[in-house]
Amino acid sequence: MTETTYRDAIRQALLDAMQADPSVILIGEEVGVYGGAYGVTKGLIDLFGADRVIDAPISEAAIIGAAIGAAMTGLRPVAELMYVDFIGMTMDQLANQAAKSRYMFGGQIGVPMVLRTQGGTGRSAAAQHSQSLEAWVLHTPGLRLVMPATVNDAYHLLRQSLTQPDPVVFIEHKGLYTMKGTLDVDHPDGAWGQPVSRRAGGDVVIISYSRMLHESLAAAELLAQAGIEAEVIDLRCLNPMDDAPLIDAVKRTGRAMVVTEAVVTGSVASDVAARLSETCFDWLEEPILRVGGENIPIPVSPALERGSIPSAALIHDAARWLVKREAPGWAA
Amino acid sequence: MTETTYRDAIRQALLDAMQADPSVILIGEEVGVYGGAYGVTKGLIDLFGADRVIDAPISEAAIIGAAIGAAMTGLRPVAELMYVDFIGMTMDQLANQAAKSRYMFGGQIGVPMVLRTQGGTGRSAAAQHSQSLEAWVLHTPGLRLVMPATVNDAYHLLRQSLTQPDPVVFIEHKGLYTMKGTLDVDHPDGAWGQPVSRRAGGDVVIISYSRMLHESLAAAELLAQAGIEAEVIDLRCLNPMDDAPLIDAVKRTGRAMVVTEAVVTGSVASDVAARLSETCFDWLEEPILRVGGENIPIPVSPALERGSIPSAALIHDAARWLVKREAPGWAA
Amino acid sequence: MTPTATLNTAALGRYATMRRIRSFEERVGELFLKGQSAGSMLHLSIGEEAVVGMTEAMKPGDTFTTHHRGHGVFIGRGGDPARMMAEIAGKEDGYCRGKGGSMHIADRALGHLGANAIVGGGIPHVVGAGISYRNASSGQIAVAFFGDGAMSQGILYESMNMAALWHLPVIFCCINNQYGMGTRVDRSAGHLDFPARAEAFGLNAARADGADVEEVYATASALTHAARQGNPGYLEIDAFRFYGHARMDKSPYRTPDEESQGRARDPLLAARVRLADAGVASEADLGGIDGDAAFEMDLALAHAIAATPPGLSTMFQDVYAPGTPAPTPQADRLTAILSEGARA
Amino acid sequence: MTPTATLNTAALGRYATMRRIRSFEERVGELFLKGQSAGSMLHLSIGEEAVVGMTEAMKPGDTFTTHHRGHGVFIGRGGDPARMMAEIAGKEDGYCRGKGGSMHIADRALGHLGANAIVGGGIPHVVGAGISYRNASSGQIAVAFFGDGAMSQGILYESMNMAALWHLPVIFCCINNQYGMGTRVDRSAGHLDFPARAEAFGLNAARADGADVEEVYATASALTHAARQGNPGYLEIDAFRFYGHARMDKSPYRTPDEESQGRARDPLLAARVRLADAGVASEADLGGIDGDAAFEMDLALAHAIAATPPGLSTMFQDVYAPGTPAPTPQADRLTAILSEGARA
Ligand SMILES: Cc1ncc(C[n+]2csc(CCOP(=O)(O)OP(=O)(O)O)c2C)c(N)n1
Ligand SMILES: Cc1ncc(C[n+]2csc(CCOP(=O)(O)OP(=O)(O)O)c2C)c(N)n1
Ligand SMILES: [Mg+2]
Ligand SMILES: [Mg+2]
Repeated sequence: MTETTYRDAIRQALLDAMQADPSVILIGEEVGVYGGAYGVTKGLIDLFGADRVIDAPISEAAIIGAAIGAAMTGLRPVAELMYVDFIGMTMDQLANQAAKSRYMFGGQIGVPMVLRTQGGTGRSAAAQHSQSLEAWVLHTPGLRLVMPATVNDAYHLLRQSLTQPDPVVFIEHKGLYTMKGTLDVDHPDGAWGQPVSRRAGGDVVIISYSRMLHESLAAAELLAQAGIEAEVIDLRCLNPMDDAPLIDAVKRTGRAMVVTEAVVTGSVASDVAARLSETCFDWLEEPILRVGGENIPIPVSPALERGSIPSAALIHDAARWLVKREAPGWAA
Repeated sequence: MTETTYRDAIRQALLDAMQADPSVILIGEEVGVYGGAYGVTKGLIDLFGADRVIDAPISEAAIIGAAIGAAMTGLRPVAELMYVDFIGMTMDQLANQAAKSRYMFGGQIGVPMVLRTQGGTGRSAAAQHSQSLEAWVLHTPGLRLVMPATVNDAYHLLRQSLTQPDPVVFIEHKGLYTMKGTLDVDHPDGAWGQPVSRRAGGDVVIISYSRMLHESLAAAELLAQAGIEAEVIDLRCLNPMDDAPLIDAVKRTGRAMVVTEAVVTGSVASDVAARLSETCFDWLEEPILRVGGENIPIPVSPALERGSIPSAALIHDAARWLVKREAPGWAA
Repeated sequence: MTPTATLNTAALGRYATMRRIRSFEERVGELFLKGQSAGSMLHLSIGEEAVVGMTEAMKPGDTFTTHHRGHGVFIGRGGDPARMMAEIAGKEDGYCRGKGGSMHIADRALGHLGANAIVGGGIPHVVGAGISYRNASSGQIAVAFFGDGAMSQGILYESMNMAALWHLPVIFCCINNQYGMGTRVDRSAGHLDFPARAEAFGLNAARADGADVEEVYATASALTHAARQGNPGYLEIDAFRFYGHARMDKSPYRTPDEESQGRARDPLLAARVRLADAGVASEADLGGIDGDAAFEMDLALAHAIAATPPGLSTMFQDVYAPGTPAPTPQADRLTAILSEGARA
Repeated sequence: MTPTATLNTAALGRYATMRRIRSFEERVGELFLKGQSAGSMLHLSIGEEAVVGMTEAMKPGDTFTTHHRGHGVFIGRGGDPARMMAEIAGKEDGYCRGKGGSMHIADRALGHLGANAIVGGGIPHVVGAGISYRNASSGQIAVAFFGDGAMSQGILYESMNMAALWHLPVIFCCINNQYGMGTRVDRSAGHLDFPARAEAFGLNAARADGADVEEVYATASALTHAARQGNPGYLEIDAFRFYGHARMDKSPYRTPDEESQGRARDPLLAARVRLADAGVASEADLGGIDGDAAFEMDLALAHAIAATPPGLSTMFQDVYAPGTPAPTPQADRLTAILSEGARA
């Protein structure tokens, strides 16, 4: 049990994995000498050398393609995409190659690689450096999608990703790197592939992931002050998604909302809300609500950026409305 | 009023638009001399010359990028992507550049281009030539998404797309090119941006688009034989989506399903089902059902390919179950 | 033009392999005409058989990726025509269980990391394989086979730069058949000296006559030798696409003259004549080789037609590795929503 | 080294523009230190001011795109420092209403088609602009400005090939400041002769000394002249990034020696000395120019700090053109679901 940060937990996971498994290599822009744009890989090149910590040219498509080829031939590459916003240049390699190779080739050739990247708002980095694009990955069979929200998950989910026989897209949140928390290398927060309940409560279920988990937990505290007990569930592993625990929770409370930082249209929240609306229909007291990012690109102005994504206050207001039918002040 | 095919209606729209507006140009692989991989642009290079019908090298990313630059400087390019499966190479230009330029630049610079492409199954073209990837576009603010299902829409929606100040992704279906139908150049099937009801019925609403509209209509006929009247709605313009008519219809019937050919997880169907479950909750008799493609890459075997997407029979069975609570034979 | 002196029984073997490739491709055409192929996206490599000069310069353990026109390359690396043809027919005992088809044949055992239907899609994979071999000092090389059309895909240059920068044991092999679908290479490239592009990225670059398999072999041997020392290379095989792009294409964009001149550059004919002239093989020997190839490929065709298609449930296999639950079939999902047992 | 004979008042003007660029960038640094910038992704072009040699070779009506380090280029093309600084501060009267920031400044009126935060992202746009100008025989050219890091982006080569193939009035201008973040160019390129790459794709290619704005101007003038005739070109400006990649970066990966040697290659200092030696301007003249620049940029900084931020509702504007309904704010969407009036 050690107190550490989300950033250092990820670094520790990489370090431990590289020590435990010589086939693990890192490849990406600035992962070596620079130590990573967000400092996640600092010092690893000194420990493992330039053959295992590979500073790549600014060639996102070929970086992912090279990781695929390395994975096909016995290595376990961790390819780093500096920002998830750059995934657009790699979607062919990711969705047509990494995701489909095992299937197209009849099971002969697997691609055991991890694509590490980070997304989300919080740095006034504007429209091309602040997105949340996990929905594109969710829609791609053959890919696994993992998004850690806690320090312990940052470590364990990455270690577990590095044991998978199939490609894992591991998306960190730039706003969580400095978050402190407890790392227990012997005890993961939950089983691989499963959501975890982060807070108990019988009045409403708030389902979220990544940084929005923390806004949801903050909202739950506000709700508690109003006498409303919210269960808060962290999805963690989004594709494939084990929705059984979600279904149980929603059937218990009859009220639920799904919170994402991404543009809400076509988001993970839409998909989860649709499934739960199908499977829990007879148990629902209220519609399953989606709370997400506005349907806009991210503006650079700090105030506008903040205003474009859900806050604890908004989540609280919506949940309270759902449970108590009390309209918030902003309701038109 | 002329009888023609979906393919020729699109060709006619391009021809008429190029005649009416000298700023319209075509750029893409094999659009000129070859006449298009599916023959859509046959003969246009002879009519308009190689400066307006531009055969491009196999450089998808730069083709879209060039179209963006042309659109920024006074032309109205129609960029053709031979298969929507290749969009992965262009998602940066499409989602980070075309979609966001107007916004990032404070409204100064628009990108009035149309990306024409085609998708879907039906030709045993395997996993990299048979996909339905519209969900990626739906999730991208700044892009318009149009998917015609009828001959008349193929013409009118393309003509209307070529009057838009913003980028339009226009996705045809390879399985519809030879479909015959009536083209009325004076009367569109409906208003730009709005869904159209293709069949009236009070028992259940089937919402679909592109080729699945026809499977849905066929299913509606089967249902009619069983005394079930289904309304069938064609989305046509998916982003931005005007969901008011959908909401009205669902409130009327209390039963609805959304049908897509795409992988159902993270699909357009998930998003539409989520919105309608939110807005129509108090009116719903049954859960809003998603019927879509299996969560797999598309296999080359014709039998497996067919089996991986919804059929009229499946849509019928699901709708009947929804309305009459009669479980079909395949129900486990 | 290779001096006949250097011709030997290995050259005879290369002729035999080229003949097997052509016979195979001819049977693929028949499979289609019989309506037995999975789809019509079948790209024949007839006219490009001199690629055998490259495949023979490779060693056991070397790996490769190919483009959509990769049947010949794989036969050159030892692919089993029967399993290939079965895959093209979409059958269960094809190389990919009938899921991949002509454009996605692969064979991990023989080092075939996969044919690709995305132009340029398989090219960066050899960079990663090169990293594996470099780090393991295994002496293996990885070869990317692609067409002239891929010269317009940016990922090729990203990959070339990485190979040169990291001194990887990699070869980029461009089979230039002068066309990408209906576009002749001079309508897709602003400057036709492709080896100059590769040199500018730091590779050893060479072009060889696709009508002369021995020249291809000699050039490829030098490049592969250097690649094993960490000096990556680019080889362009200057060939001609004898027939249409795919089965439906009649090449209306080419003149009869151009076609007859192109087909006159036939690597089989050239090799045959020269082997005979050099006295390496008699007409009878060569006829025997041709007959054996025809017989072998007739069997492959018959096998593919007789083979059984995959069962519907295989659709859900191989999305993820064994151990990961297969995707839930839609029928089961709907049942879990609507069956009486699932309702309150 | 430009012969002092050719120096003239135009050269003095170029010095003045370079000085204004440096003064502007220094104020951007202040804006950040004052906590008044929108974020910390601020990339200063100090050391790269000789790009003015390229911007001055362009004409009114010519258009361009830039990378994330594009302040200097835009000032070279007439950008208004006050509106630029306001944009960097995320204010409503900035060039992009406070939505774009430092990495997304654009000005349609001055031909700035947009700065881009995607390395290489703006490069293909000049190909399309080139098609517009070619088809209209307008005599305009379009110039893509980018850094050495973009030499690793495949889309650059796809764009070069198109420009050469279609004879477009386009220039690709690489500002080689020797680094992409912490990676010196010799660690990102397998072969450092970048002009050779451009030549292999059929472009006129040249490299100019980034410490000599007059050499850059002369080289750029020749290339732009050819480009207007439909012969596209590549110009590399050999410069040095004086400071860190962005405001947070202290460049620990560079030695003090390397930095001092690099900073010694100062285009302003060189121009200043030579203008004085050539008698084109006195110390007093030059001092006046420096003072005017400092004064102008102080005002720009003050303006940006005083300017008002955009109102929250502007967030929903400019997603689509006026006429298309703005996206529904989430608050309204939730209200439409939950308000009593919306319930049965
Ligand atoms: C990325 C991508 N773009 C376009 C296509 C469509 N397409 C298939 S083959 C082909 C021509 C390829 O030419 P070349 O690379 O020379 O290979 P060849 O067919 O001549 O063997 C094209 C454009 C594709 N499959 N993938
Ligand atoms: C596609 C993409 N990859 C990576 C980055 C992160 N990044 C921003 S600037 C930069 C270095 C760019 O170097 P160069 O092109 O030489 O421009 P310079 O910063 O030196 O002016 C990198 C890697 C990015 N913004 N876009
Ligand atoms: Mg070819
Ligand atoms: Mg640089």
